[in-house]
Amino acid sequence: MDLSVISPTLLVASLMVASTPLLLAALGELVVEKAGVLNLGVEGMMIVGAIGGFAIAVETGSPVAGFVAAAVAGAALASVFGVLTQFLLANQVATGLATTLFGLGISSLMGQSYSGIRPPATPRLDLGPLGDLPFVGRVVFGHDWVVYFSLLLTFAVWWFLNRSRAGLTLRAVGENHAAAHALGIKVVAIRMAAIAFGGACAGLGGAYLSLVRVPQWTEGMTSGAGWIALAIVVFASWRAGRVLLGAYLFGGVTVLQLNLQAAGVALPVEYLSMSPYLITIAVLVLMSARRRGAAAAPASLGQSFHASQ
Amino acid sequence: MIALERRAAPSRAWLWGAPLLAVALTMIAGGLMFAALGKDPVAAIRTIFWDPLFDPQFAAYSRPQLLVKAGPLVLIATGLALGFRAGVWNIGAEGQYIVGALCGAGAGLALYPMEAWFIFPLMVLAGALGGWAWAMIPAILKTRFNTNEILVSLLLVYVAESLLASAAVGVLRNPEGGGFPGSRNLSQWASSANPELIAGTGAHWGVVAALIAVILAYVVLNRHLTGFHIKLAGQAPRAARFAGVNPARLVLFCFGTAGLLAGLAGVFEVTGPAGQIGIDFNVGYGFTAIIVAFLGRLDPLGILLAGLLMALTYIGGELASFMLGIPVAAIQAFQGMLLFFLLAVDVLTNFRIRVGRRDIA
Amino acid sequence: MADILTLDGLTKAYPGVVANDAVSFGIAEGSTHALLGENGAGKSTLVKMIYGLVRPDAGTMRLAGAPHAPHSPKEARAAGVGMVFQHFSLFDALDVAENITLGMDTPPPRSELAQRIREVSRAYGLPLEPARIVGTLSAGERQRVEIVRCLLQSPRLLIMDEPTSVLTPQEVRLLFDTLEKLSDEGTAILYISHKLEEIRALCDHATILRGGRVVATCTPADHSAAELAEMMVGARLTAPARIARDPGDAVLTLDGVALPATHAFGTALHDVSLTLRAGEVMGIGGVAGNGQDELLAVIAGERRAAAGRVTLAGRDITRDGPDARRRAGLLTAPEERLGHAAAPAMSLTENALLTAHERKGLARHGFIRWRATRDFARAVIAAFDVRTPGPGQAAQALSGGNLQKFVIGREILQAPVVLAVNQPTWGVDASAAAAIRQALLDLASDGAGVIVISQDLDELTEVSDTFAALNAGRLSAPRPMRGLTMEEIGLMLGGVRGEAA
Amino acid sequence: QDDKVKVGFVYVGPIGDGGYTYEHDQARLKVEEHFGDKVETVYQESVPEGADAERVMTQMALSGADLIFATSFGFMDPTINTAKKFPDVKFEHATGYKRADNVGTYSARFYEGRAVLGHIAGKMTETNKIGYIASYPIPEVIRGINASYIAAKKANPDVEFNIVWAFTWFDPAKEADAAKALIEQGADVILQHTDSTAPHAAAAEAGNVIAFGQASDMAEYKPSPRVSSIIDNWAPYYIDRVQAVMDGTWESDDTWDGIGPGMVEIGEITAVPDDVKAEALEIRDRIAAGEYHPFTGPLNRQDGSEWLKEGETADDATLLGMDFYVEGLTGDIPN
Ligand SMILES: Nc1ncnc2c1ncn2[C@@H]1O[C@H](COP(=O)(O)OP(=O)(O)OP(=O)(O)O)[C@@H](O)[C@H]1O
Ligand SMILES: Nc1ncnc2c1ncn2[C@@H]1O[C@H](COP(=O)(O)OP(=O)(O)OP(=O)(O)O)[C@@H](O)[C@H]1O
Ligand SMILES: [Mg+2]
Ligand SMILES: [Mg+2]
Repeated sequence: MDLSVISPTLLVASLMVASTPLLLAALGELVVEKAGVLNLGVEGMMIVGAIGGFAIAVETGSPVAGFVAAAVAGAALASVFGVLTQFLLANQVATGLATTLFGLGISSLMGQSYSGIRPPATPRLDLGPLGDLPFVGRVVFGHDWVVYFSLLLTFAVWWFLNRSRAGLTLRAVGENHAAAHALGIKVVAIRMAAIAFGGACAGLGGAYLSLVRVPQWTEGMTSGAGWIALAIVVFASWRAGRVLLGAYLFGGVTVLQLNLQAAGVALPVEYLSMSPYLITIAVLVLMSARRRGAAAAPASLGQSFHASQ
Repeated sequence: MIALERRAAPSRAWLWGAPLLAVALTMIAGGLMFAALGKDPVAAIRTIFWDPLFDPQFAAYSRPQLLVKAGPLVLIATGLALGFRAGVWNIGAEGQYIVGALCGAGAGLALYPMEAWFIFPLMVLAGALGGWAWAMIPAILKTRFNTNEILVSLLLVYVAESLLASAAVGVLRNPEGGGFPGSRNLSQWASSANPELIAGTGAHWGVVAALIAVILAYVVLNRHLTGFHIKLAGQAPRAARFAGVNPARLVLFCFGTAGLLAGLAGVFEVTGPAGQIGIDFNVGYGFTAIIVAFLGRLDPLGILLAGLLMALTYIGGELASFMLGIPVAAIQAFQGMLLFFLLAVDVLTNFRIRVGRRDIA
Repeated sequence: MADILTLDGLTKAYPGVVANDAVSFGIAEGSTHALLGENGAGKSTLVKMIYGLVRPDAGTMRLAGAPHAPHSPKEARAAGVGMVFQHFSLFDALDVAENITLGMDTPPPRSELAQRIREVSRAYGLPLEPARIVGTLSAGERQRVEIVRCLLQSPRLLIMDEPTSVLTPQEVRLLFDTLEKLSDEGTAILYISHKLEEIRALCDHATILRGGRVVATCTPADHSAAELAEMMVGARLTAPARIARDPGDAVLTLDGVALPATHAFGTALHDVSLTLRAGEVMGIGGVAGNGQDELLAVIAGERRAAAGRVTLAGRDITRDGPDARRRAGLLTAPEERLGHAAAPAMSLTENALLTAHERKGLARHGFIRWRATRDFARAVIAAFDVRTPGPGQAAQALSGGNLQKFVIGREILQAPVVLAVNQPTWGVDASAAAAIRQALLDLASDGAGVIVISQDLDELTEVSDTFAALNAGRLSAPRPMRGLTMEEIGLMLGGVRGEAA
Repeated sequence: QDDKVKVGFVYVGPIGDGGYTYEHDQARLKVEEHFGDKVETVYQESVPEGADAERVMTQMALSGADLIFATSFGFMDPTINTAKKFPDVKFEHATGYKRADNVGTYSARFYEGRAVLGHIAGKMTETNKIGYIASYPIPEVIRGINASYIAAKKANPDVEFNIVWAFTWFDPAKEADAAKALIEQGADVILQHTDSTAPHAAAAEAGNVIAFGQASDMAEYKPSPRVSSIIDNWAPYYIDRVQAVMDGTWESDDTWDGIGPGMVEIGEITAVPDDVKAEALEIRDRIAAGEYHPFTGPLNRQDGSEWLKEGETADDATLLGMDFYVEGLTGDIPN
């Protein structure tokens, strides 16, 4: 075993790539949950984004078009969830799970003619001499645009939720929809918008998997990433900065354990492969034990709203 | 303008009518999808909903299989429903199911090749305890450290899957299996087998346990103070505390019960229909059971019906898939549609649809 | 003076009930107009229509001469209507400034807003700290948030739906000063309250609703509170009466009870001691947020005392939970009806079971006897004149007064040894309040010990034998109510404790 | 009802997986093509192992199938159970070891192909580090690691294998991460025993790294980074067995075929020097002709104990149950 073969630079660089789909999907879900809606369909929306993005990227030859299509596809499926839960007041947990099931099915149906194809490449951004700097060059300036976009989105979501009037309104809806309604805030409209945004982000996350990280289309290729994204939102106590932390922690441990294996570290493989989950739980326990009783979940999370007129 | 108006009391007629309407709508929408795929929609719908129940070629076999498939779903969903009613979110039943199967199989295989009557009961006990113990992890973390139970129970599913894979190629690997992964076949060892109890019914001990669980849960929820307290805690947590309910104990109880039932489902599955521990022993019953629980409106009897309906779509879907060459993906999408419609029309039970302005009363 | 708002034939029906039936009246500019009526008379519905939250089925409104048919609160606000809600429309997790911004249509930037909040709140004597999280505020402070939110918009018509039901006398006085100031500045006020003395002191005109119809209009100052109440109810009301009785043995004692605060802004109880005798009604006064909820919780057994002893009829029950205490005869009714004393979505039968299964034997070996439970619920409904179609009705479908009668009745019919209630009549109309007070007095006459925790001093003087004040989690020594002057009570509430006060 | 022979296929994955199940389904299509309307084929994809597999096979048998191919190891007991219920239906189970009168088994000697790839890998590596993405520690996978290591070592005595156990057959994201980890640690050749093309993409992105197709040709990464592949070609065997059923000559047996009978194919070798290509093809042809066995002594086990003497070749029983590394490989096999 030789740990010196693990290069911290490359490790950090690849954890950023590994975490990006999780980060994108989790940011979307964060906004949805902040509006008081629990959408467990992230996995389904991600995979619909993965195939939607892949198909359009292949057809048009443009990865950017692919990402746009992925966002649209994710948002479209999310809107089905939204109509069911916001207008027809269906239970959010069950509808979310049904969304996942439907998404998995419809994506493999759509993707039948796309297996075994190479998508157009999403190149690294050429940032000139910046990319040649030691360490930071590779870590900070050596990525494709989606990685930067996801970081930018983290900041944008943080800014939106904490600094903008619209974000305040959205949080108000998530905290107390009855009071928000009494003030004349359009609860359902805001929730629908949040749900669509969440779907779009999940779709982008899925497309990042099928267009950059893997890149190929195969059925069921998200293999649980949507669930991890959901877990990260909870882990982050519904805060944008922490979502970044959670996604990078999870992605980091995942990448690290593979690196340790590759370096031949004498730890049993099965423990290494559970480590991302166990470490996430352990960190969460430490965090919640330190700040007891700080219930950060939006107060109306998961509840249906019906304004009686 | 179309608006929803809450009914004074849930409509009895729609309680039954809504699922039927949903099935009808699914048949139309699903039929359109099948037609778009170039398949005969009528044949597809008939194969999914009718053939497993009434086709002379398949029914005798498929009908009992409904119970085999629905058994674990109903067993797990019943346990989950108690928690969901109390506002306790266990979404890690899949992990509890796996660990139950592992513990049950492990307890039995430790005694291999002894033949004794007590081995099977011992395995059942071990499985139930295993599922219970696995569920206690999120429950205790929640009550001690206020850790979010959704997150922990979900992540523990992945940990359980890792344990399963390593047990299948490690401690539980069949020493006579030529190094291949997977345990001995428990359904072929008399002391551990969980066979069909009455030939041709599909009913094994897991199905019996599911029916008992449904009845017990029904009694607990409708006739016992425990069930009343569960509902109370879910609807009005402060009122529950006022009524003397200890929230921590309730979390432990709900997780414990759900874990125990999921563990039982695991052990009955591994000793019966599945037969052995394999790398991919789990097939998602723990997650599907969440859907079943909500489709059944968190009511034990509803769960029984929802479980059977789910099982029908699985079995009928398989038939449709290989008889008519419909891709599995289309079947999955069809199931998703059915769920969507079931959830959508549910609104009619509690609301009236009003078109235009209301007349002045 | 011209009317700022005229209502003409406003009608609103809900399934099974006509909440407002052809309501017509006008509110003069700069006047303070009272809207009176029993629980469920249709007051809230009416003002929600003015505020654009509910659309009328028929009828028209004119605001300052122009047609007023708001489709949303936003439109209503733009037209110059402000509203303070009966059940606060606040967001606990957000801070004061954020809560206020949300009710404004064109809010200034945050720093400017914070400045204006400080200015306005100081100008009207309603001090507020913009950065405080609303969840940590007392009821009075929360109301200030609502009011300041309206004031910042400079409304022409300010609607207040039961603003004082949760306020302390000091806070009420403050509020009145504010309203008078506003009135002087020309703002019209539509004021809903069940506290008739307030109405008499404050309002120029009153419209009285009964069953959704206007049954009378009057000038409140010209009528006594009793007359007003009779107009609302349509029948004569009698003041609570009690048969005097000598206090018996001690039934409940608290001895040096302490309870830590649950959260950073909660109130801790310190060294609380009291002795309650059989047949005694002990009134505990105090400003909201001084430990009332905590005191009731520690008596109910919902929370265990961290120090000290609680004894019931000589038995130590310090470590007993709510169920064990109920079995022993100690019953309670908390302040919050919906969600604490009763589960909103559950039927009255289920809500009867909530506290009564121990003493009424409604469960055997944990198995519920539904028939007996239903019978008990019916008995409560009948004995306390709870107006509801039947025990199958959900608690949330009852009006506040009726639910309160049900909650108190549920406890009284269990023949308690001791009954402790918190704010038994808030938000409850005059006739229901009188009925509840009478029931408490009757219970004491039958030999039970009763503790009434209330912020309403009139209520306490009416029912109590002894009086103690709760201040910052400390309880003054109880003194006989009779002979206590308002000044002495004021001093006790202010925290000067003991006989020497 | 009609005289068509009905053949059922039970797949563990989706036919669109581009690898293992895809190749089985390609073979099914070749069966249809070969026999035309004398056969009818049906298939069921994504069948979980265990109870569901048994139900699918039973329903296929009930629907009149004459021959059923169960294409995953995990279908072993369900196949045997179903076969008992339908003595007149023939079953063929891939990669298993339980047989019955109406159950035969078949498998492919993938290790022969892996030896060929191992040679190319050994020749092509410049860093002398070869990364290996393994799925589960089962004999099939361990055999593949050993076969390719032996060949690589022979071609280049300095090679080193870094093995990552993914504990999955198919998880593109994880495979991509594993490949990246290996590449970042200096591997310039990636061998894989998992099914997706994610490692190829990682290799393509890194540049100067080669990889091989697994289970199918993965031609979309031709000519580089994919420089060759092992392909499962089940068609000849399936056609043969269907013919036997038609002729009434079907008998239960155990088939373990390699390059020779064409069950294992080496995909086109691209983007390597001509001499390397020639050597690889020669090894392939010698294996096919039975002149060379990838496990030929002298060979020691990892712990240094002797396994095969000079010139001795491994017996099938040891290969089938292989649970040890050969000398030179580092690390432990997880269990
Ligand atoms: N959203 C609604 N749906 C159905 N019925 C309603 C609704 N809102 C009010 N009602 C009914 O309309 C009637 C009038 O209610 P309203 O709230 O206006 O009374 P109120 O005079 O404000 O009573 P309180 O003094 O208790 O506040 C009641 O019978 C009530 O049950
Ligand atoms: N769907 C309903 N059916 C029957 N009664 C209802 C229903 N919804 C509300 N109520 C009752 O109507 C009354 C008014 O309720 P609602 O919450 O609409 O207004 P409110 O309590 O007067 O609030 P506010 O003072 O904020 O306007 C309450 O007594 C409530 O219990
Ligand atoms: Mg009201
Ligand atoms: Mg009201």
